[in-house]
Amino acid sequence: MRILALLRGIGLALCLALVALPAAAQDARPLPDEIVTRFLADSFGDTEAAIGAVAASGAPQAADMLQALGDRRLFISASAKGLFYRDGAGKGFDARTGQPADVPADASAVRLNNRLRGVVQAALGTLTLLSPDPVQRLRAAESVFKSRDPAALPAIEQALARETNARIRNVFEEARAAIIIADTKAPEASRMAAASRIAETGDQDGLALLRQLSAQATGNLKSVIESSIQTIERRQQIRQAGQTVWFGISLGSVLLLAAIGLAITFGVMGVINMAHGEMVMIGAYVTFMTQEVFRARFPHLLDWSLPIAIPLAFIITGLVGVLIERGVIRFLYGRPLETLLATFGVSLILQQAVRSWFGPTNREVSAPSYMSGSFEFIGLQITYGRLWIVVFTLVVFFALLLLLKATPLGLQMRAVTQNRRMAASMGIRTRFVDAMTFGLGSGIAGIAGVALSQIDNVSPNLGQNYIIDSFMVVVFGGVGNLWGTLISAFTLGIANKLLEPFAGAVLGKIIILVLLILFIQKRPRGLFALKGRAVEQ
Amino acid sequence: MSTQTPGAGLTSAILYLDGVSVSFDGFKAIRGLSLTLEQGEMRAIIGPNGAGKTTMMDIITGKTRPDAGDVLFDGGRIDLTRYDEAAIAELGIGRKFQKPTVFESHSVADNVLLALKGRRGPFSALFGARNRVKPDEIDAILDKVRLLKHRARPAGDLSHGQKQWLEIAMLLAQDPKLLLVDEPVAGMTDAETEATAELLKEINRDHSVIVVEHDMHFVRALQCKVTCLHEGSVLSEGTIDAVASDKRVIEVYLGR
Amino acid sequence: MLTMRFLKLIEGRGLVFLAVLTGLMLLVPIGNLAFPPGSPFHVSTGTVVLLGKYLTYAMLAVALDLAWGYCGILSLGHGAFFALGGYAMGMYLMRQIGTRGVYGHPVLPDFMVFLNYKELPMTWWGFDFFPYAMMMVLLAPGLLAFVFGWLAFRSRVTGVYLSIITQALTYALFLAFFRNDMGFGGNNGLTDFKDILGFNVQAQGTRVTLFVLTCLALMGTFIVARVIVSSTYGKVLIAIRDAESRTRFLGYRVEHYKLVVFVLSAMIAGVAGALYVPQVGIINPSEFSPANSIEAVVWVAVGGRGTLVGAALGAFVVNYMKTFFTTGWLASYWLFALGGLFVLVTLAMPKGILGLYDQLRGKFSKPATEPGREAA
Amino acid sequence: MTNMSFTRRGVLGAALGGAAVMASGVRPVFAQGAPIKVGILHSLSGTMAISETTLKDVMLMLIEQQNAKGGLLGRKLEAVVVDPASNWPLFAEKARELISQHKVSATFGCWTSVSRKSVLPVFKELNNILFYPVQYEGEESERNVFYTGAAPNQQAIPAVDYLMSKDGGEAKRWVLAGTDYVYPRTTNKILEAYLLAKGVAKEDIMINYTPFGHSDWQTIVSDIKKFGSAGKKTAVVSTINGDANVPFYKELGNQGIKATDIPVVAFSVGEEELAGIDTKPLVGHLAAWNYFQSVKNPVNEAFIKSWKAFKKNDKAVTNDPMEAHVIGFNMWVKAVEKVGTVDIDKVIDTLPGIEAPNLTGGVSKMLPNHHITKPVLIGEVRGDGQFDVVWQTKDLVPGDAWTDHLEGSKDLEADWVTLKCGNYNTKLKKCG
Repeated sequence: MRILALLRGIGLALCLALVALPAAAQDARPLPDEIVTRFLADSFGDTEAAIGAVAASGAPQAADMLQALGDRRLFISASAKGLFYRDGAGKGFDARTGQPADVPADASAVRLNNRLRGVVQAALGTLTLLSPDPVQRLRAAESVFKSRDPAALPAIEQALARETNARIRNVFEEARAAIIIADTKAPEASRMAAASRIAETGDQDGLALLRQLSAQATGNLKSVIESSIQTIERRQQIRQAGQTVWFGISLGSVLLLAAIGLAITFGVMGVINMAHGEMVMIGAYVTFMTQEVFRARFPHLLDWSLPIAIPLAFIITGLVGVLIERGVIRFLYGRPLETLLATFGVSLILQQAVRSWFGPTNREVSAPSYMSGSFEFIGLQITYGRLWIVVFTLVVFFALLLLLKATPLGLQMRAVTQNRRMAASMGIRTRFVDAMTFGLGSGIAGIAGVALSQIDNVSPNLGQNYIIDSFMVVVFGGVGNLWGTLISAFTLGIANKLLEPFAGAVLGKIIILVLLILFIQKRPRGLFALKGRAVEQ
Repeated sequence: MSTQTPGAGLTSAILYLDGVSVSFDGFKAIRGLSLTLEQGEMRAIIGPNGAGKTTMMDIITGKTRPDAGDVLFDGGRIDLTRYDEAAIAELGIGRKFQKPTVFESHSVADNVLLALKGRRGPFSALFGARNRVKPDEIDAILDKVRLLKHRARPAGDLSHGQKQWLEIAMLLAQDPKLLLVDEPVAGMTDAETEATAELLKEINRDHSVIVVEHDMHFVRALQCKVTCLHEGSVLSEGTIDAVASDKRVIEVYLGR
Repeated sequence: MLTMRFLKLIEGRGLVFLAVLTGLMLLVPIGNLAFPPGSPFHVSTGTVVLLGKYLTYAMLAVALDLAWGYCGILSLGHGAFFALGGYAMGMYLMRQIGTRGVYGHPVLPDFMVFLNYKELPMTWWGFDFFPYAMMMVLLAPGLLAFVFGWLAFRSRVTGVYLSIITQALTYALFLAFFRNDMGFGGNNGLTDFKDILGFNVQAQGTRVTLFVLTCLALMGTFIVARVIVSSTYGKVLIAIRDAESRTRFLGYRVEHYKLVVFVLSAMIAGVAGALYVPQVGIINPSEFSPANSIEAVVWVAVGGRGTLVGAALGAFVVNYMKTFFTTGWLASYWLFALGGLFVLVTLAMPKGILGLYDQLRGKFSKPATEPGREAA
Repeated sequence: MTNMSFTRRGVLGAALGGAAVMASGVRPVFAQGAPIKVGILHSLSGTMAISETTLKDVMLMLIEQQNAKGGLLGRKLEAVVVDPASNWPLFAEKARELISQHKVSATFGCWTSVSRKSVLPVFKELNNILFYPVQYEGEESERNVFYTGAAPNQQAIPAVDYLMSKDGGEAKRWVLAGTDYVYPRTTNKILEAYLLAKGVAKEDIMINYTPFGHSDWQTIVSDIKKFGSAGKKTAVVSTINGDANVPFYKELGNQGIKATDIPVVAFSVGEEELAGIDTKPLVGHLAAWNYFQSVKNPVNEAFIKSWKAFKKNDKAVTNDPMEAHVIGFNMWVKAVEKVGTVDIDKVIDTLPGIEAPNLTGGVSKMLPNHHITKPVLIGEVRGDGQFDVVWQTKDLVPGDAWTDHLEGSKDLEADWVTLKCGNYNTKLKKCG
């Protein structure tokens, strides 16, 4: 409740500010000292009060300050008895005056806890509703929606009047509705209207708000709220179904990504490549190293580290693959079960090598801006990271398909795997093709590592988590059949996700495995098996 | 005869194929093949590669299920399409493969031992009579195929021709009603070929035999009825001379 | 006469093996009990336990060799049968704790008490009764192997596919046993055993007895395996391994032959597991982990597949390496050593240690009758 | 060979330790007498290496520093390192080897409960000392084991109290998410009982278990989101273990669950784990420990300094289990010095009551139940992978072996001084 009180203060201050907007701009009177002293006290209680005061001060730098505070960019300096902040670019300012200044050496960031973060956001919300930056306006609107402070109503109205961006408008309207419906003093009619407005576009948050209110509400209002709750819930259910499918698809794409490489080394060449997981792992470490370089050399280009890591990972793991093929596997063709043992040995060696080189602990691979966060698509929560992975996987898949079908190398690969002797007699350098094929498979595994570094540990154990699943995908899809791999990956992914809500994560997986075993009984050669005399012997 | 509805008694043939067809992924390997083999008859099957010779063997021995047609055995009493390899072997059809497949790591004698007629169940193999067969039984058979002196050698060490013979020996040990022999003389010297022909004729005294072979001299030496297959069905049938002089045969197979 | 046939059946190498085992069986207990610590002849209890553990692994290896080396069934799930046998024994041992658990609950094992189970799950009934437990040691793995094998062999799942679904099998069990809701103690598994048939498992005497029993079990396993592989049945197994469809055309029901050997092998693995648990004092789901099963396969490969003696030898060698390499400065290299060994064996000596030995010997004597040759 | 490598390191490390003697690089002179061996039983390979390797290193550092100070009882300390390779039976085997073969005077090791359970019989049989440095589910007190990590009442319950407080955001609705093994199971049982006792409705508690190394969190995270939108302030208590955390937090970040909406408090996520994650999206999420690297006091700063020097890595982080080893080691040293021998029984009997400074400025004490007193700290994740301490207990909390919140254990108590019993039943007035 204290929050509301102070927000009301802000609201008034803001209205004044708006009236005298041009005036306020030049006016640069320093913040009252007691604000600074309160911050210097560095106790959550004082900080809270101070935040309120800053917001209410109507000083032009208030918004920047609070923004800075939220991002741990607001500093107190005991020596200078002063308050400073940096802007996004790292430029220092004296918070009291808002003039540029150097941040003293002993300055330490003002500590927050979650409750204070809430307060800051609420305050910022009302302050930045009119910000020129649409992203900020959106965030502002959302935080107003959360705080539902009646005093912010005029600001919202005004903002709405100017707003052109439909998406933001919508949020503004929701926020407005939220304020009205939450305001017990507002006329019932308008509150009911607000309720149905929320029902129109509301999502989880809207639901939360309505549920909360339906408790206190009475009479018609209550019934309207109840019905709006149902409308939203119905919508949510449909979305839930869609959501599950999406999760399935994205899980499927991860499985596929992990399995494609194996579909080459195992599916096409018949090498039971137990070191496949480690190829993925190496790919992830390549990503890590690339990012390290970028962090050190050109941090401003960090977002580019992933795109650049992709070819690197492909080349490096590809080379490792070629080495393994030349050094071990080429001696074992026609003895698949031996390749299993040898590659298992290789996988142990690679794991331990990475462990002693990079250390056993996880390595940080940060998400580039375009892969973090999420967006709403026809009501589905879709995270950019996952979306990119799905897209990326499909690109890799079809690129590979093209390579196998359309390029001479691909042609030779298929020739060699189908009839080695014939191919050789036609002058194909089979040994070279073998090496290339295995290298290709490994390289693709490496690429998978780049993507998986975004959602999983980058640790020496990374590969272990995927190897078995990958084999299941390939076998289920039918060895030597890329399309089969694609379909089986998505089938397993979606099936897994459909089971998870009922059976739970573990049991779900177990059920899938058992079904898989039974399926192999029905079709010993997977979904898409070749028929005829050729494959029977 | 292709219009007859088959069944017990309608045919006295040991083997009776009628209107048999099978296709792999769209490719028709056998189309409407009909063939009859009388009790105690020997038949040579010739034909170019891909004529469906081996596929026909696969169908008879239950390795491949036909899409259509009847495959009857032993005077039409048994519908072979309803049994699997093991069962068909027990019914009395023995097969020698194109590429000789013997149990390389077993001794020659053991190869024959495994083929010997008798109960095939795992438990009879563990405790039963199989463990006490009289060696002379085996030796007799090995003697027939001139492998007696090699009885202790691992089959893997035998020459190509000897392997062929070992396979025939295994057929003899099985003592089936019908023998399917796929290219028995491939990679044999002329002398060996002659001997094989004699051996087969001897076998034919108390077994029905189908021989698939390219070597026309050998076929001639067998002095039996010949069937020429082409694209999965019978192109021509009759004495070796009749078939050899058949124009269609000449153009698709023997060549000019 | 009979002895003659026996000797012939075991053949030279087997006799050496049995002799060595007998030696161990006699000397180790004496060294441990008769000689005081400090005496040069003393065998520490630690060593007894360690050897006992190796022997159970050797048993698992022999079982696996029976299926893989002689019938070509490469099971990547034998760890599962081993673990099932182990759990059966572990459950018996848990029930023996009785009221001596930390909570002093008369019936429930500790982990059930703090996951507040109200009464004993049905799966646990009867395990306080030793014969029943022993029966389960055989039945649990046996039945699983039977059902699985019956499905797989009937539908002719072979080679790689079979290996992979056996792996799926053990992986599924691995996940399942981790779940605490399964009522098998979840990740912590079964541990803190008190006594077996009234003897304290910690007691020196008990340990030695268990060791001797393990020796006997391994010998028994070996002899049975020899009898099997040198019977006609064994010959058929090898025939199946070398040319499966040819064997079919001879009229053998390959699936039955495979099923019998698979189930038998699974049961032996179960017994090995049952002997393993009281000696190491814990059984936990990690025994189901696919890596463990693969490792067991590697033991066989190292020793020489298709030579029962070799399998046992391999189990010994690899596990001794493990013990040796995981101490002191070597610790950070042992995975390199293990991995390197796998690669080396598959590349340099595809027939394992014994195979290598034979090749050297083979130059002089004719190898036809040697089992090493049979395994080719 | 072993000794070789370590004494060589010894010189170096001790020098870094900054002891006066070493500054000149002169070896300290040890009185006659064989070195005292200390066992280190942590996985250096396999899945647990991720957490345990650093504990091995910290032990090596402590031993070097002790040697630099002239060793113990004038004898040199010698570390015996073994690698149980995350393989539980191997833990038992290695423990046996350490005790009966290397004759160690004490062993520092284990991380997972199962590894501890697997070595327990060995330590009892051969009567030796194990220092166990990791927070665990409690429900155990053995004569041969000293638990320097947190018992549930030293981590879980204070954390929940904090989230219920005003500063914690007055959470009313709870998600208890954990990896499916004993520690989370027990902890969540305790918490559930505790929450219900605090008047939280049953339908306001959601419990969820996932397998080890669970990597696909989409469904669960979105379920949490849904559960959190029932109009009541919701908090997540995470007992998710090691590897699974990274994907979990990455998913939280991606699905935009902000600490201000649904705070997550974790019991198994420390500086080590955060090192593997980009923490910017996670700012404000919480962890409950008895130590954070960011704690400001001279003792801690000195420790961090020497640790970074020892690892020759300026980014090296410290964490709670490391502190536990520091405390445990110092307690052991004090106890040995007090009785003037490494005789196992004497040391075991002396340890209770021994005090040693912890790194958060207090002095921890070994209790008769073989657990120690510790402060409880709540830290908030910072953008740089460190924690801000936002709350901490006034004074040290004594570790409680047998929680009062579970049926089976509420009547039990452990006391190795007077009762000489690890599970004394106060109702039946008898041991076990």
